[in-house]
Amino acid sequence: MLETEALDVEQVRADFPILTRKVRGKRLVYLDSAATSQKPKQVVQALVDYYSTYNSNVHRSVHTLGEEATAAYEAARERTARFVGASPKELVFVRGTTEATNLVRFAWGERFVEKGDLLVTTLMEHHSNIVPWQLLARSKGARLEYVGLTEEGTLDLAKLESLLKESPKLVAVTHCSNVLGTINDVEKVCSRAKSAGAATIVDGAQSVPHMPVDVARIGCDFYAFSGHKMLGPTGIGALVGRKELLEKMDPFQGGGEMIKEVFLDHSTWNEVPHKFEAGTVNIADAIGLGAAVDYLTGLGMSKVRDHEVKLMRYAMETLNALKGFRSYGPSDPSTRGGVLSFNLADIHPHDLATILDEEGIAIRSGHHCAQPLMRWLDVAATSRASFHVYNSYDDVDSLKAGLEKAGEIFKV
Amino acid sequence: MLETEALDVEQVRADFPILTRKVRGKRLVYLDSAATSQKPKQVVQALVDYYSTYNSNVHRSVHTLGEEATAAYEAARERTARFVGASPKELVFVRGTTEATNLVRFAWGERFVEKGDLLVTTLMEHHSNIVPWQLLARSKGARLEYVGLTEEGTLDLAKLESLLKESPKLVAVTHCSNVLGTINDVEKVCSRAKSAGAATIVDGAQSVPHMPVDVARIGCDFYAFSGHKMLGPTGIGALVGRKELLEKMDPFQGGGEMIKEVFLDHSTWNEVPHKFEAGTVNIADAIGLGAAVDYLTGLGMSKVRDHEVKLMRYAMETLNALKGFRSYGPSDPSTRGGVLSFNLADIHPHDLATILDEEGIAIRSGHHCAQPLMRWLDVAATSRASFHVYNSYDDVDSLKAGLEKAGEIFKV
Amino acid sequence: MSSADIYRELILEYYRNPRNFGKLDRFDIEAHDTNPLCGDEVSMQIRVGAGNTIEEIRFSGKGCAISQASASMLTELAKGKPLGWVKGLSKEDIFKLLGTSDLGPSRIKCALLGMKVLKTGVYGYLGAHFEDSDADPTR
Amino acid sequence: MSSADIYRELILEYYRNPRNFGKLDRFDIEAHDTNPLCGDEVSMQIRVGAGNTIEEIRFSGKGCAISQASASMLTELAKGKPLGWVKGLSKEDIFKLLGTSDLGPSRIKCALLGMKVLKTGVYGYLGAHFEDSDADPTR
Ligand SMILES: Cc1ncc(COP(=O)(O)O)c(C=O)c1O
Ligand SMILES: Cc1ncc(COP(=O)(O)O)c(C=O)c1O
Repeated sequence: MLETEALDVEQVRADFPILTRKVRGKRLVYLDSAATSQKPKQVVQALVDYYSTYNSNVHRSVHTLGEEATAAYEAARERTARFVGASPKELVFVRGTTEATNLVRFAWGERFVEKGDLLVTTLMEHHSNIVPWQLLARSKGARLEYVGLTEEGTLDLAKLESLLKESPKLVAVTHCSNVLGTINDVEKVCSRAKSAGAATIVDGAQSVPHMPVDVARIGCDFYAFSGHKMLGPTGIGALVGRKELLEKMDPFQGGGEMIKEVFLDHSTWNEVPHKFEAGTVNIADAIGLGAAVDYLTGLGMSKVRDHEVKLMRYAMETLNALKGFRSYGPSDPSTRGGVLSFNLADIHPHDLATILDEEGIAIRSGHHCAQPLMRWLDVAATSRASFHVYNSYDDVDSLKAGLEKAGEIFKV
Repeated sequence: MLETEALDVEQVRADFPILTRKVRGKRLVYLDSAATSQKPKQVVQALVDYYSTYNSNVHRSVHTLGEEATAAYEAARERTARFVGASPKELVFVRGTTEATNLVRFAWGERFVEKGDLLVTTLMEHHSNIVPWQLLARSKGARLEYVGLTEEGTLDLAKLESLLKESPKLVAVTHCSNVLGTINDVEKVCSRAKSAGAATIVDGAQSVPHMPVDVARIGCDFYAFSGHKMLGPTGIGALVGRKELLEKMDPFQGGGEMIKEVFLDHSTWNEVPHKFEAGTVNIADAIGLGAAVDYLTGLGMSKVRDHEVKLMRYAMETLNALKGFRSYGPSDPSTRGGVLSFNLADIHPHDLATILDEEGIAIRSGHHCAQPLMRWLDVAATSRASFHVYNSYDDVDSLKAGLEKAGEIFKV
Repeated sequence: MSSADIYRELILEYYRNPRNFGKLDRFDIEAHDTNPLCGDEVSMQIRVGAGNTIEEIRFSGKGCAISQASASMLTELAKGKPLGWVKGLSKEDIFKLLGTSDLGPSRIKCALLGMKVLKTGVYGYLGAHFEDSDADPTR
Repeated sequence: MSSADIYRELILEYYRNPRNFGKLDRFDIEAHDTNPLCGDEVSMQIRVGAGNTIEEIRFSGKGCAISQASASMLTELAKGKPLGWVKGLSKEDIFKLLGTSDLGPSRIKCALLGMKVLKTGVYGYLGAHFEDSDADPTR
C-alpha cells in the first residue's frame, strides 16, 4: 500500500469539532467509538440543513417541502442500502441494531418459530442479539443454544456444526465482537446455516462502521446495524432483509405509513420496506445517516479498515509491554476489529476509567452489554479502548501514559 | 386577557429559520404543523451543541463526555415529564406516538389481554390508535369495538357507556382529533373507563404541542405523544405510564440498557423507565425535545392555546365565506384544536394541495391516517390546514387567496 | 408549468365526465390498486376479444383529477389494442396523454396508478411478471 | 480532587483487604443488589442481636474499589448499631467514610451501592418501605 493512499488522520480530525474540546484541561482522547462514534461536521450540517430549509413530514405529502423531505429520506435509504450491498427495498430504517433484532423477533419470530424449535446464538454476542431470542424462546416454547468459543475467542465451529444437525430455525451471530474484536467468517456461518435450513441474522453494529460490508456476499437473511456507531446521528439504524422474507413476515408496529387500507375489523399492509416503518419515521436522522455514509464512502472503507488495523497493531505492541496488562481476543491484529478489551492487574475497569478520564482519555469499562461473555472470560468487567477514523498513534501513546499513571496510583 | 399577554408572533417567527425560505418564489405559508411542526433555532442548536461538544453514549459510562450526555438526557426526561404533569420515572422515551401505542400493545397487551376480552377505541382515531389494537385483538382472540361520533364530530358518550357495561380491558381515545379538531373530555372518559375496570390510553399527539396538559388530572394509565409535532426533532416522543403498571408489564424490546442481568437461559430487567428503553437511545433528539419543551414553556402553553383559538376563529370565519367550502368538526373554535379539515366543491384535496403549493402554501391532503373516520365522513379525503405558534392571520389570508385561485381553475 | 396549465380543460373534462367509467357484465381480466400514500383507487375490467385484443375496457375508482383522468384516457387509448401492447406502455406515454410530465414525485404516482392497474391485470392474465420499478417514480 | 486523592491509601487498603468480607453461618437479614449500569455487586448478611442491634454483619461482592471499599467501611460502622440507625444513614455519611464527595454521577452509584443493600435488607426486616430516591444521585 502506498503511503499516499493511507487515511490522512489530521485532515479527518479537522472534520470533528468535538476533538478540539478539552476534558479536565487535557486534550480529549476519545477511545470509546464502539459505544458511539463522534460525528463529522458534514453530518451535523445535514441535520441543520434539513431543519432549517426543508423540514416536513414524508410520503403523504403533496407540497414542496414534503416532496423534498421525502426525496432526501428515500435517497438516504438508497445510499445506505448500496453502502452494504443491498437494494433500498430491502432496507428498513429502525432506531438501531437493537430495534432491528427485535423487529425480527416479533415480525419473523412470532410468525415462524414454533414450540420445540431450536434457536442458536453465540457466547460472544451483545445482549441485543441474545435477549430477543430468549424472549422469543420463552414466548414460543422454543430452545436457545449457544455456540461456544475457542481459547483465542473465536467461534467454536465444531459446536456450530453439531447444533446445525438439530436443524435450528435461526442462527444469530455477530460480524464483529464488541468485546473481543473477533471478526467472524459470517459468510461461512450463513452458508452452513442455510444448508441446515436455518434463517440467519448477522449483527453488523461493529462491522459496518469499520470495514467494507457486502450483505449479498455474506448471504444472510437479515443484517442489522446502528447509525450512531458509524459517524451518523443517534436514533437511526437499519435492518436489511431479503425481500421475499420481508414480504412474508407479519408487520411489527402498527400505525400510519405501514398500512395500505384500514377497515374497522382489519387492515392491509403497505409494500416493504414501508410495512415495517410505522408512524412518522426519524426523517432528519435518516438523512444524517445518509451523510455519514457519504463521508465514509469518501474516505473509502478499505482505507478505514487499513487505518484501524495499523492502529490496533500499534496499540497491542505498545500496551502489551505494560506490567499487569492483559488483553482479550485474537492475537493477530489483522483478524480483529478496532476494539481492544483489557485489564490492568487488579485495578477494576471503573477505577481505571476514572483515572484515565482525569487525563482526558475516554474509554469504556464494564460488561459491554455482554454478560455471558464476561462470565466465559471469568471477569466481572473489562476496560475497552476502541478506535475510529479520527484516532491516531498519539491517542495510543496517551492511553499508555494514562495506564502507567493508574499503575502507579494502584501500586501495581 | 390583556393584549400584552398575547403571543408575539413576529418575535416567535424570528426563531424559525425555515420561515424565511421561498417556495416556488413565494413566501412559505406553512399550514401543516399537525403532520410535523417546524423547529426553532434553539432546538437545532441543542442538537449541534450535543454533537459538537459532548456526544457520547449514556448510562454505562464513567468518562466526562458520558456523564455529561447522561445528565443532559435525564434532564430532558425530567423536563418533558414535568411538562405534562408526570414524574420522570414514568416517562419512557420512544420514537413517537406510534411506538408508544405499540409498546403498550406488546408490553401491556400481550400480558394482560385474554381471549374474549373487549378493547374499545373510537371512530376518530389516528391509525396508530387503531391498528395496534386490531393486531392485539387478532393475536389474543379479543374483540375491538368503536365509540361512534355525533353529527358535530364529538364522541357518542352513550355508546361509550354501553360499551363500558361490557367491562372492556382497554379504552383508547385521542385527546384531540387530527382531522376534526375535536378536543375530547379525556378526564371524564378515563374516569368512567376506570370505574368500569378498564385501562386507559390517551393519544396526546395533537394536544401536548398545543395546550396545557396534566396527565395526573386526566387520570389515564398511559399517555402518548410525539416530539416532532411539538417543535422538537424527529425520532423522539414519549409514553407516560403509571409507575405500578409499568413495573408489572413485560419488557418490550430486549437488549442492552433494559436488562439488569443476563444469564444464558434468562434475564432480569432494569428499573422503569429503563426497562422499556432497549439499546442505545436517541440521545440527541431526547435532548432536542427537552429544548423544545423549554421553548414552549417559555412561551407559556396557555398563550399558545389562546393564540391558536384566535387563529381558528379567524380561519373559520374567513374560509366559510368561500363558495363550495365545507369544513368538518365542531363549529365552536374554542372547543377545537388547531386543525381545520375541509373540502372545496368537487376539487380533490390532492389537486387542491398542488395548486396551493404553487402559491407557497403547504397544507396536507388525504386520509390523514384516519381511514375509518374518512368513511364515516363519507369522503375519500380532506384537505387540512393546521396551525402552530408561528402562524398568523396573514397565513389565513394567503390560504383564502389560494383557495379562491383553485376555485377559478376548477371553475367552481 | 403552472397548475393552471396542468389542470387544463382536458383533464378537468375527463375528471368530471370520465370516459369508460363503470363496470363490465362479462370480463376476463380484473385488477385493482390503491396508492397507499394518498388513498387514490383505480379498478379496471377488460373483456378479451379475438386475437387477444382489448375488446372492452372499463375503469372505476376515486381520487384526484390526475389519477382519474389519466386512468380514463388510458382506457380510451387501450381499447382495441392487443394485450401485448400493454407491456410496451411507459410513463412517458401517460405524460403524453396528460400533456405534462411536470408533476412532483407524489403526483406522478397518481398519474401512473391507472397504468399500474392495467399492467397488473394484463400481466396476470398473460402469466407474466409485473415489474414494479416501471411505475416507481423514485427509480 | 484528583484521582490520586480519591484512591488514597485507605480505599486501596479496604479494596485489597476488605474488612467483614464473607458470609455468616446464621443470619436474620440478607440482601443483594447490583448496579445494572456498571455490574457492581454487593450482598450483605446481618445477625440481629438483643435490642434489635446489628450483632454481626458481613458483605461480599465484586466490583470497583469504590463500591467494595465503601461497602466494607459501612459494615464496620454499622456493627453494633441499632437497626433503626440505618434509617438515618445518608449519602453524606458514605462520602465521609470515603473521604470524598467529588465523584461523577456514575461513580456515586458505586459508592452508594452498599448503603442501598443495607437499607433494603434492614427495611425489609423492619417491614418498612425503602425509598429509592435516597440512593438516586439524579435527585
Ligand atoms: C392524533 C394523532 N395520533 C398519532 C399520530 C402519530 O404520531 P407519529 O406519527 O409521530 O407516531 C398522529 C400524527 O401523525 C396524530 O395526529
Ligand atoms: C456488537 C453490537 N451489537 C449490538 C449493539 C447494539 O446497538 P444499539 O445500542 O445501537 O442498538 C452494539 C452496541 O451497543 C454492539 O456493539
